[in-house]
Amino acid sequence: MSTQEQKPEPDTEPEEPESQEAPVEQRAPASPQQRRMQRKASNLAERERQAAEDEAKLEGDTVHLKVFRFDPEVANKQEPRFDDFHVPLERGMTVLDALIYARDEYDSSLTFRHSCRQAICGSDAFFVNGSQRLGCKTQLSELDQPVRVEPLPHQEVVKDLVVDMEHFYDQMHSVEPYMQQEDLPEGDLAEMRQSRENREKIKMSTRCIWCGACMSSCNIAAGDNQYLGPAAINKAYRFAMDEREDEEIKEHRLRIIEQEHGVWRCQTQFSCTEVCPKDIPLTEHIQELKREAVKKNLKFW
Amino acid sequence: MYEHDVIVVGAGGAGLRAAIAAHEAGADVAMVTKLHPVRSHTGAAEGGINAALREGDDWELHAYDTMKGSDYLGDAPAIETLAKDAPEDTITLEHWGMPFSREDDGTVSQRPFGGLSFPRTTYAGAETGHHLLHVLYEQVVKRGIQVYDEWFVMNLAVTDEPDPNDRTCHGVVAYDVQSGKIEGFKATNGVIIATGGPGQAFDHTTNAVSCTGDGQAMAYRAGVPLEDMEFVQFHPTTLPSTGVLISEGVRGEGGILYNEDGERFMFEHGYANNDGELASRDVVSRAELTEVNEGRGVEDEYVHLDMRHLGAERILDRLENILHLAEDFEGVDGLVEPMPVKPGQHYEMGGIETDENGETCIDGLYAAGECACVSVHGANRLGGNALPELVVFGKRAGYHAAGADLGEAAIETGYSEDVEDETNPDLPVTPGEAGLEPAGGAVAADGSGQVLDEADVLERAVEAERARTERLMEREDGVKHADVRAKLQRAMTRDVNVFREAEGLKRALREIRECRELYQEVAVQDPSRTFNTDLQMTYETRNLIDIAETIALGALVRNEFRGAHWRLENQVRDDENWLKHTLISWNGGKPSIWYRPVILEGEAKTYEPKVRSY
Amino acid sequence: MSQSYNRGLIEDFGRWKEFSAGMWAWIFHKFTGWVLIGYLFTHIAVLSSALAGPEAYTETLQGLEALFVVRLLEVGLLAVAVFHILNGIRLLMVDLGIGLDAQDKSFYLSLLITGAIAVASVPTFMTDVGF
Amino acid sequence: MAERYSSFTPGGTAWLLQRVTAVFLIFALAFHFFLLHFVNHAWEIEFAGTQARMQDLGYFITMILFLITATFHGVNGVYNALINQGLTGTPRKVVLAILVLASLALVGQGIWVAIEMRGGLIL
Ligand SMILES: Cc1cc2nc3c(=O)[nH]c(=O)nc-3n(C[C@H](O)[C@H](O)[C@H](O)COP(=O)(O)OP(=O)(O)OC[C@H]3O[C@@H](n4cnc5c(N)ncnc54)[C@H](O)[C@@H]3O)c2cc1C
Ligand code: HEM
Ligand code: SF4
Ligand code: F3S
Ligand code: FES
Repeated sequence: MSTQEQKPEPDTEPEEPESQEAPVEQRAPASPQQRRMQRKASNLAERERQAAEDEAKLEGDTVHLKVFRFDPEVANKQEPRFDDFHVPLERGMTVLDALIYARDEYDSSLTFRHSCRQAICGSDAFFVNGSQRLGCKTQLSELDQPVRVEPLPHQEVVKDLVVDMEHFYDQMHSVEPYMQQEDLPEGDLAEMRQSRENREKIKMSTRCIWCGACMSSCNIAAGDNQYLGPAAINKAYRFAMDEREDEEIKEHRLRIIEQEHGVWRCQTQFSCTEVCPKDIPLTEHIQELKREAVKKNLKFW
Repeated sequence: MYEHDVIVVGAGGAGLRAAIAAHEAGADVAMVTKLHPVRSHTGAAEGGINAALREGDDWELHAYDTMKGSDYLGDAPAIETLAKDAPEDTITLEHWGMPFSREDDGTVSQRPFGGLSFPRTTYAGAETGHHLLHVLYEQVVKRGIQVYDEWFVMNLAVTDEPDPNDRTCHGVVAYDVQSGKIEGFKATNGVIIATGGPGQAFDHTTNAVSCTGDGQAMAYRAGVPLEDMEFVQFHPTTLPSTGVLISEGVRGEGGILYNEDGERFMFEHGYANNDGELASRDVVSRAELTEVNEGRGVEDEYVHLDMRHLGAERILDRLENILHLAEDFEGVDGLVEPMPVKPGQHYEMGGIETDENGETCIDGLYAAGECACVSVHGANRLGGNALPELVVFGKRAGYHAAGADLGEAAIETGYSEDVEDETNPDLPVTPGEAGLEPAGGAVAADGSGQVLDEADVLERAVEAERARTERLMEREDGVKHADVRAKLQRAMTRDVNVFREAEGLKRALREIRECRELYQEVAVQDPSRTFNTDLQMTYETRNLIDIAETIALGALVRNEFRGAHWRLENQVRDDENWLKHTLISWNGGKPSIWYRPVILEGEAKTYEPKVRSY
Repeated sequence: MSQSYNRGLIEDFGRWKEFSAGMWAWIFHKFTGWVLIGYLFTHIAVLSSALAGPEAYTETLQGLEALFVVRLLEVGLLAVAVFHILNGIRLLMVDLGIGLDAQDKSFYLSLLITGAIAVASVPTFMTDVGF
Repeated sequence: MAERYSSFTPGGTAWLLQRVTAVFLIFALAFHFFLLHFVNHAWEIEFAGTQARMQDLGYFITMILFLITATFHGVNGVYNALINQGLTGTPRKVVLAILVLASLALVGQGIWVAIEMRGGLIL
């Protein structure tokens, strides 16, 4: 594209390949190259203006983080405290980005779990400005400053932002979270059939990334350590509603969730549903299981 | 010390599948993983699993497509094994409860994917990897397999015979992240490495922060050659700001790429006149960068991927996850505007050299998944071929390590006298160990040359790691690992990217050398033994340096253009000279490069290299 | 995990400022429920004056009703009962899976109606005791 | 798997009954409040009026039912709340016993009072 073509070529403009709505541009008399350059110049100006505006919105160019610190082994961290970090703000920066910056630039001992940076591994659920959120999925621009980052409440703190997840895992495991259908279709490469509606029904429940945000937000789970908690109940829901499992297995599953520390514990506080980064309608699933359990019991009455 | 029959290092798709198989074959299996299994990066895979399931498709077509996609650098026995086992292994996943997307008749759906002659990519929405990972973990829970999570494996316990082919692996040394203790894990039958890719060697990558190539580096230093490391796949559609991947599924469903002028450049500029957007990834990535370099990129940085014409209903049904990604990480609503995309590091085709049974040249040492190179992907991996690789070769490695008979492997492993050596690599610096920081490599590398008995091997490896850790912890002032890592990533992204040239590669090697030297002074600042990620990342950075070096070395010697590897100096595929794998051996700290011919003879037919056009 | 740190009670109720609608609804419902059952016991106790004869009954009741505090408490009781009823209805809907998306709005609405009814009842309830 | 087909588990029963009684109480309580605070004013209550209402059999039965359901609902609610707060073991049994006794006393006393108001057990 180095040679500049000056002659106007009104009709040699590339056609749209299909009649789909592509970003069709207004036609200008100059050559494609010139138009491109013009547009770039004006785009650039627009972008700069935009950036300036955004920047003005973001209080100064740094973000003030207050991060919970604790380490059982280090003398001056044994008493929990908050450390302040001032991190230069970039557009699109998330809480996780800021923490990484603070760690890499200011204090290598700042400790937190993280991995995927894209809301799929579920390792970086923190308590940010008073609610449970994934660090990588939370834009700093949405938050009031200073941004207070703490470990998930209701779990023991191992160090800084790292909490002990063992109990959460135990609860997840306790609902027999695996397909138990033994009776499989005959024949090579024969899959079990599942209707689209049924897949749709369980779809949301299969999205859980085990981040533990829901469990941390639930007052009931905090008070009753044995309560299965929203994530585990949701896991049970995922299987109980999957039509690929036989009816008896479903009944077995309902018996698990209606035990003493199961669904009845839920007091429909909805905070689990509010904090779930995967938008799983947890309360709805719990309530549906309550009704299913009642229905099942009425059948045998 | 802990003891099990089979130790699986890493609990992503490959590791989990291997553990299940070894358990089925009757072994006492344990998984040792630095992340809890469900945190593994397999969860990020979006698009799907290739398997020939339907009428009109068969494994031979799948094998053919894969061979063509590999640009004739895949080994036929590996590719055919993949294509043959994938259908059954995919259905097994379904039987384990995987929520695949469904057709009206309730069967699992398949969709077209780049480089495939049949729509054989089986998928579960745009979150196939998430479901695969969770389903496999569920089966591990069901079987009660022991998982040591948040245990970082630092090294392998391998005997130190002079010839790597004579060595045996007896276990691993791991660091308990929570408590800081370093312990040995003895494996009576075998160790399976399934630690995933080394994407963190680059700074714009779709890979997780945990993808640091640890397993590859450990195997490499223990004496296993790394194969075809120069073949790094750059995915054409990643979000510019974060590197988050926009699945190929979008193009599979009919998404279109436009340059700034609204031209559908894949066709209009002749990059792929038949397949357009669905051409193989390397083709599309280069096309995008060419557009940008020639001034037709949006904001001079990226191009647009448009899926609006698919309609909200179809998008919500099949690509809903993409909408969330574009919204959360780029602030773009895919239903009303096109999404910005650019190429980003995505997948390492090369890796630990293994045969079809997952075995390496070291006795009792296996590898599976992205860290391994059985050589199914050759010079370029087709979308949707990694997940079947995880289940097929994970399963095989598991069975084999547990003692099941899978038959003689057709692929040879390990250095032998009759291979071709690279005698005159024109290197700007000497690669390999920089001297001060002790190898931290295999016991083999401690130089004593004596053959140890089993028990001693593990114990000595543990001692070596404890000593290394003490040194890192005690050093008072020094360089931060984060600075070394950042320098390494910048060098790799600048010079070992989609377009490569000799000068740049040499510059990269020099910088890698500088990183090595800097690393000699690296100091861990966090004094705590509890959850010391500073220490863990310091170990990882060491691994990244070793891996980055093999990538740059391979890229420098291979002077041709094949698959994902493009060279300015020789922009054609050179079958005469380069129908061979690049292998790099550590040799106790003095890397050497050698070659092994590609196996093009399949079970029934020989694959003739053809021009790869899409 | 012997060394980990338990932040104890601050986490539960020290965080009240950060509670969401559903949590407040839960707390209010609890509170109102307890008040109501407490009142039920008191109420029966007061009514038991009937056992001592019609006059005792009438006197007790009218004596109590003459007190300003009692009237005030009655308004409070009404508010408590109305809230418990309205939020109880909300909870019943939630149990049936109806209107889950509007659960916070329905809570605010319950509060609003409760307030309105309580205020509206003041003239009736406070007749003759200074109003 | 089908070894235990016991019907209602305690949790489920309590939960369901709490809701069923709640539905009844909505109407009963609304009626009660309306009648005794708006139609008849509380401060004007006299024994005679109460007696007159109580002599209506329907009203009498409604009030008894109201008392029973309200007691059950309230006490069951309190009990569940305590269990949710982690009440277990012996204390839990003791609390249950106390609550049951208290409710029986309350209901007994209430019925006695109601009969008295009605002027004896005349039907
Ligand atoms: C965004 C994205 C999308 C993709 N989409 C597709 C797709 O659609 N189809 C497809 O076929 N492929 C896809 N791929 C490729 C595929 O997902 C990966 O190649 C594959 O998941 C790798 O799996 P793995 O089991 O080898 O490794 P991982 O899943 O990365 O797991 C590695 C495991 O090793 C552990 N580990 C690492 N180092 C250590 C250590 N030192 N000590 C102990 N444990 C360790 C980790 O904890 C982890 O459990 C995609 C990849 C990405 C990044
Ligand atoms: C008038 C209609 C009423 C309705 C609709 C109603 C509804 C409810 C519901 C649905 C619950 C269960 C809450 C839960 O478990 O999440 C509940 C709890 C309760 N109710 Fe009622 N109720 C009513 C009247 C009463 C009355 C008259 C009393 C007192 C006697 C009462 C006392 C209680 C108590 C003590 C609780 C337990 C609160 C707690 O959880 O601590 N309710 N109510
Ligand atoms: S249900 Fe939601 S909040 Fe709870 S663990 Fe799963 S993803 Fe996290
Ligand atoms: S927050 Fe807790 S009370 Fe129920 S609705 Fe969610 S589990
Ligand atoms: S880093 Fe994986 S969910 Fe945030």
